Amino acid sequence: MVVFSVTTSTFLTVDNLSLVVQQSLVVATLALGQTLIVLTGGIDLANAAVMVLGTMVLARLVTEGSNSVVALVAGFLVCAVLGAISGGLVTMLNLPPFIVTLGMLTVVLAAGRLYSEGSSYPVTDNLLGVLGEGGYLFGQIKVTHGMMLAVVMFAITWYALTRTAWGRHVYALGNDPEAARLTGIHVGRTRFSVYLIAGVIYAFAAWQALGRIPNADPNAFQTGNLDSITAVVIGGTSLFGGRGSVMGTVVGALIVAVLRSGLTQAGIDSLYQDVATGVLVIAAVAFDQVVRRRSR
Amino acid sequence: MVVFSVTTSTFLTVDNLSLVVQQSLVVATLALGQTLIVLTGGIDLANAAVMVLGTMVLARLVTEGSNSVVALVAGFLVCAVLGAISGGLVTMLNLPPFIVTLGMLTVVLAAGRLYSEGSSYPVTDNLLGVLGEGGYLFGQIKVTHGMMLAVVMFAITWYALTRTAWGRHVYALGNDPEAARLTGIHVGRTRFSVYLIAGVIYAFAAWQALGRIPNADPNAFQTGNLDSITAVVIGGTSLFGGRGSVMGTVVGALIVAVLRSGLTQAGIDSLYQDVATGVLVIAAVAFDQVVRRRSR
Amino acid sequence: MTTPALQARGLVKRYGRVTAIDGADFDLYAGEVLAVVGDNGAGKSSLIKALSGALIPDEGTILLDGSETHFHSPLDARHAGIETVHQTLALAPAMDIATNLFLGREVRRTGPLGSVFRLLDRGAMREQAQKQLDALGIETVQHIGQLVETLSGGQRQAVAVARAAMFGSRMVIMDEPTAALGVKESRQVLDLIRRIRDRGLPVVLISHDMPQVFEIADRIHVHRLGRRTAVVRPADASMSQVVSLMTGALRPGDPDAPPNLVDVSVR
Amino acid sequence: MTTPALQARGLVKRYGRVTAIDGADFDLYAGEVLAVVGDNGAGKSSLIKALSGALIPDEGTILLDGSETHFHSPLDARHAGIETVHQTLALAPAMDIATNLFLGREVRRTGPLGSVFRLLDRGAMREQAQKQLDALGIETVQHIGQLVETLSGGQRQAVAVARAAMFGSRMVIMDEPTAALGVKESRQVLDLIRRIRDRGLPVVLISHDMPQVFEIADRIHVHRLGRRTAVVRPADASMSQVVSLMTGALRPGDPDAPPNLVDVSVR
Amino acid sequence: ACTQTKSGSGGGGESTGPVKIGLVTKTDTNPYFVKLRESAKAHAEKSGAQLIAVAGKFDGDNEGQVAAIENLVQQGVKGILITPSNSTGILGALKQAKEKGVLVIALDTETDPKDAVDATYATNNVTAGELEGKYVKAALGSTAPRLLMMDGTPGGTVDEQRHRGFLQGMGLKDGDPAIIGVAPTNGDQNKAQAAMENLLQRDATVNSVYTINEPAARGAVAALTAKNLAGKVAVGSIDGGCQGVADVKAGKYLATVMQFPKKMAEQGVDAVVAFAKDGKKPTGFQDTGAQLITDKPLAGLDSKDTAWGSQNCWG
Ligand SMILES: Nc1ncnc2c1ncn2[C@@H]1O[C@H](COP(=O)(O)OP(=O)(O)OP(=O)(O)O)[C@@H](O)[C@H]1O
Ligand SMILES: Nc1ncnc2c1ncn2[C@@H]1O[C@H](COP(=O)(O)OP(=O)(O)OP(=O)(O)O)[C@@H](O)[C@H]1O
Ligand SMILES: [Mg+2]
Ligand SMILES: [Mg+2]
Repeated sequence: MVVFSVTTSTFLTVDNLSLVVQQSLVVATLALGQTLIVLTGGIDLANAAVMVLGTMVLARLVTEGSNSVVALVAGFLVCAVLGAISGGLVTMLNLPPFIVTLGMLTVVLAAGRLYSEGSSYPVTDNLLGVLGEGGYLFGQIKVTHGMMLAVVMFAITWYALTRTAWGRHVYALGNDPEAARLTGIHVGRTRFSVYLIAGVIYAFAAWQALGRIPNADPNAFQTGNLDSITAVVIGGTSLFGGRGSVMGTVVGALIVAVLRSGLTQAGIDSLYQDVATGVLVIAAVAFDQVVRRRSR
Repeated sequence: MVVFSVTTSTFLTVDNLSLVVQQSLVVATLALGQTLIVLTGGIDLANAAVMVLGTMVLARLVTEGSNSVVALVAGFLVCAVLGAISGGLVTMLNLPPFIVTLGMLTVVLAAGRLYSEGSSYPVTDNLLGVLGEGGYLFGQIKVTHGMMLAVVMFAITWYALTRTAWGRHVYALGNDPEAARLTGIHVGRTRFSVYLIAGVIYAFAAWQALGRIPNADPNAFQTGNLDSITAVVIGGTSLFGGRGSVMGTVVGALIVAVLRSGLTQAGIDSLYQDVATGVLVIAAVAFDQVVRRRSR
Repeated sequence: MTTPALQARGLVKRYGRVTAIDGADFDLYAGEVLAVVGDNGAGKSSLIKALSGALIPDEGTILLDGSETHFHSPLDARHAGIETVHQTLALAPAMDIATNLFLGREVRRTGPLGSVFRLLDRGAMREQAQKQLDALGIETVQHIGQLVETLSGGQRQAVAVARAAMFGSRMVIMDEPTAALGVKESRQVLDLIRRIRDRGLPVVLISHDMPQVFEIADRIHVHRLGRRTAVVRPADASMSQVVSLMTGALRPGDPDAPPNLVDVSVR
Repeated sequence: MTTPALQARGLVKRYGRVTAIDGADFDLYAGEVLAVVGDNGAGKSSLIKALSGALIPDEGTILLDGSETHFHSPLDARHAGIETVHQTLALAPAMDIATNLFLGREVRRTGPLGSVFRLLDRGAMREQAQKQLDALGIETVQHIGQLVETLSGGQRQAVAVARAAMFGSRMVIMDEPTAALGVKESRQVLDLIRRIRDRGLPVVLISHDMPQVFEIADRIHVHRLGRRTAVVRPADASMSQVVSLMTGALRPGDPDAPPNLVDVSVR
Repeated sequence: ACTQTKSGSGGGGESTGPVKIGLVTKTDTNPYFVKLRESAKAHAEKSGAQLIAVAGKFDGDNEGQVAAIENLVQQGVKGILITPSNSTGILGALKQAKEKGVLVIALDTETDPKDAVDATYATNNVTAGELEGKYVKAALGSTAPRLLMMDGTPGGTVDEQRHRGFLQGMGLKDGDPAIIGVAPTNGDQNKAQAAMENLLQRDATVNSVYTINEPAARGAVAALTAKNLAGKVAVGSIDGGCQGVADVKAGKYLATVMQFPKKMAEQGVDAVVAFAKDGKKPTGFQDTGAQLITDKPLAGLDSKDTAWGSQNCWG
């Protein structure tokens, strides 16, 4: 960060920070759902595809004349049902989440493209675009409704994970599924609920995405799944489950966005940016590791 | 499989089976290296990128007039060094393999594009293309040198994993790293060796890739990492490490190739193919799960 | 004879070539401490896993207060009031002591905070956890917020025992609860078992510690090769007789065997 | 006095707020069985982890046959001939018994098959594994190819003990090796310890089983609150005295305390 | 055995059932290829042929395209229409297909060498880029350009050709100080918007923007709008999708260059059907044309207005 603020004088402006947050919102929201699933020891490769299908449903329904509230409800339903399908397959058939969500990824992606009939759907609806709107704080910092929503969502999820029994069960599940089963936790029900809730969160991500880009494109966010996993892992959540936090994910998502944005603004060519991003991501996690080891 | 052989009369011909094997060779070879890493509880997101850089090095050196043996040596060196870097970061700094190989993915991909200078490199060299060549067995079945090499590589890896001390240490490492450390296994050395060997295997994959498509393209195999992980997981290897086998990976790689090929030959459009592939992959693993549960 | 609180007949569990339970019977009467003894690998843990829903037997029936029951999961058994200390302890390593004690039975705040917002009462849980550990004489836990994975073997076991003691409402099953405990702590667990019995709950105690078994058990169930061979009263038998029964050196029908409380002639 | 085979002075290990080893000393002499006793959480396991390279102490020195040593990993200690049974057993769950016994010390075929092709002699390892288990009286293992995760608690512990017994070349450290073992199996382990001592190797035995300790130990190291409080001879002390020393009810200097073999006045 | 029968069946009309035509696009994802596929499908149906559409998984998936060709040949198609991911990537498979008597036609993108296929129906992408460049240059008039470039995928053939053509049209060279920023967008609106936002953050003196396609243009314009630069910057694009034409009509950007995928698809299908009937093979490069679409025509540049555009747009 220090480097960026030195090399580019604009980087530390509040204006710019607001921009970085806006750029990271969709991936951060995806990563929020991903965090839940990773905490249970799972992984979700389909999250971005589900979200994109969500945007398609929203946009197409509105384009075809539906009321935007109806469209919103439909979008949330679709995402929730897809989450429930993943959750059901993982829970009932006891399949590895990697396989289930990989299958879902392929299917949902194709479904989105079939549903789109080859075009993308621009939306001008007020409700669907509302998350991209917002006002200025202190006359300078642009705060969108999407940002506020994201803060609320992260806060609620943090609360649910750390302050309710459900959250403890999620962690226990990822920690040691057999121990969780033996202690009499509803293992299946809890795991299923996580996939379902993640589906709903992806619907919010879809809404956020339309706020940022009022155009539903079946080809958008193709790296959204990896990006969200990256944010989760950089945030210190273990892919083996049971260890990590939502706050880590926020930091992880911001780190990636700041890197990208900072490097572009520093005028570095995109390929060199990639090199730098790769190195900096590793460095960030290594630094974190060293700090944590020292603090023990 | 049964479905395919009924709907398309050509599908069960030996000629066609040979084709499917050829189509799966590169991903299978990538998956071989991936299996080693997954067995230690790691994951390699950079394998396809490393391989692609390998093809670039081979092709560009030959195009610029190097002797093809020299180019081959250079290609192997590059892949091995990249494997060693990943291994070193994972081992020495104790970083999560997901992050390390994600960083490597970004860096290596960019490096490949920079090195390519925006073009792709067709190769006509005999040695570099040799793995795509081959003869006919019984006058019908096309057997390429690449197939033979793959059989040998899988056999050697199988042998090393199941019949040598090193292999046992790899499994022990993935099973319970702390137990492995306490029993006095060279945890770091073994883990490092796995990444190094995987790097060398990716060099073979690069050679295979040039045998199949004599053209080094920095944009090729963008889904090679996920494809190889898919083959590994379908093959029954656990992403948590310590459980699985190389033979499973062979089966996993073939299943995916057979699906793709069978669906195309059945005249199904690719979007519907995606839907079918997704469903069939889940079904294949679910079926496997049920069979295994019954046999216990 | 009264109806047993918990009864099992002809339980069988096979794992491929291995038979863990080979037609085992089991009776537990109200208000008693039943010790289950047997060699390593005799199938004691497998038996109590079947009784606590952790394992679904291939054959056989389980009767709770005389009526047939099927436990499909540990949760079913827990709902029936059966609380178990598993040999593997069943603790979540990356969670702290209080969390583990209350896992699956978390205490919520009173009032709307608890009922509407589902807010946990972390303070209360922590406090009770500390009290429970103190009652077991585990005074060396330096910090109640320590993660279970950082506890010593004995401390960990104490957490598992404390949990079962806290929540058992119908019966408590303990699989080698004192194996990792120190002298003083083992004493406390024995006292605890007595207190549970005095509350009227029957206790099943698996143990390899013969003096302990003879001190506390009302009856001793001897397990061998996957099934019950004999049930004896500590007053009727000597430790060496029981050990001989466990190892097969002595058979229940033998002239110098202690009086057997169950009929094993069927098999 | 002769030089101790293994000696430690002023070891300290802190984990954040928790102090696991708090200035512990340790002496082990050639050819003796040294019992280490102490309450749960006293720091016994942490101490022997430091002595076996599993943990690097923050402070203090370790001396092997009088010369200072630094173990950077368990491997270093193993190379020095120190073999350890950890309380956590350190077994790979998804691997079979023979594999676990020989983990890190696999036997290769003789001839070029072994030296060039590095082929393991799986038959030989299996055979020896079976022999070792039989020697420990673990006869209930129904299938030598069983994965460790499917073994009973006692069977698992037997595997860990068998491994240490097989490979110890300088000294053997056992952290509660009989905790999960049956009566007969525990006997066998005590015999085994005697046999190891008779081979001239010193043995460190951590145990909560006082009769066992008094039966086999040449000296008893009493650990309390992270450090050594006393070392007594079984002949000089009663069990209850040792227990009192462990719990702090009795202090080494007290008039009714048994004679202490080490000077603790420094602290 | 099947190998022999198949190589014999190429030229003649002895086969039964409808003529099978394979279509291999770069991806399923790009609406452009979707349109291509749909047009081909519709036209094949009209001509009594069966079209099997397969695609690579991503732009650059040579392996996927090769496998697709092999599987289509195995299926017994008469001809294959392909939009090669890479102009040199799939030559081997094309050669094998030709050897087995299958007619091979490149659509949209040329192969290198060109005679690796029997014929090519494509937009000349350099020309298309040049048209965009010329228009932007003309729109700037005498003002010195301050150019931001929203590229496609690094290393892609089409992407590279359009980029080159644009600079030719502008009379600039890569590395010219007038180019104040370049970013890859993969033709993705989201990426384009983020890239433009970040570039503007650094330097807002821009007065002209190159975009690889219309989604990229939309992303760029959104970022410009947020900075109150919309309308002050000359933005050009390429594609001719209906949404793109509508954008031009709405004044979001000045002009777009239309391609004609429908034409390519239909001509390709016709060629295969003709080949199946009488064995006649088409040859050479057939330019399917590129048309500048704008409502602000500038002198010296042939252009059509958006009314014409919305009648001829492709999706
Ligand atoms: N999942 C399993 N797969 C295969 N065998 C198993 C499995 N679980 C238990 N066994 C076998 O069943 C037998 C009984 O095991 P169990 O754990 O019930 O013994 P136990 O009496 O509790 O022994 P211990 O006193 O050592 O705890 C053992 O031989 C064990 O190896
Ligand atoms: N990694 C760790 N982090 C924090 N505290 C630890 C850690 N390891 C051990 N401790 C603490 O250090 C103390 C000593 O633990 P240790 O395992 O050495 O005890 P012990 O004497 O072996 O006990 P037991 O008889 O129960 O096995 C305990 O209070 C324990 O909670
Ligand atoms: Mg047991
Ligand atoms: Mg201990």
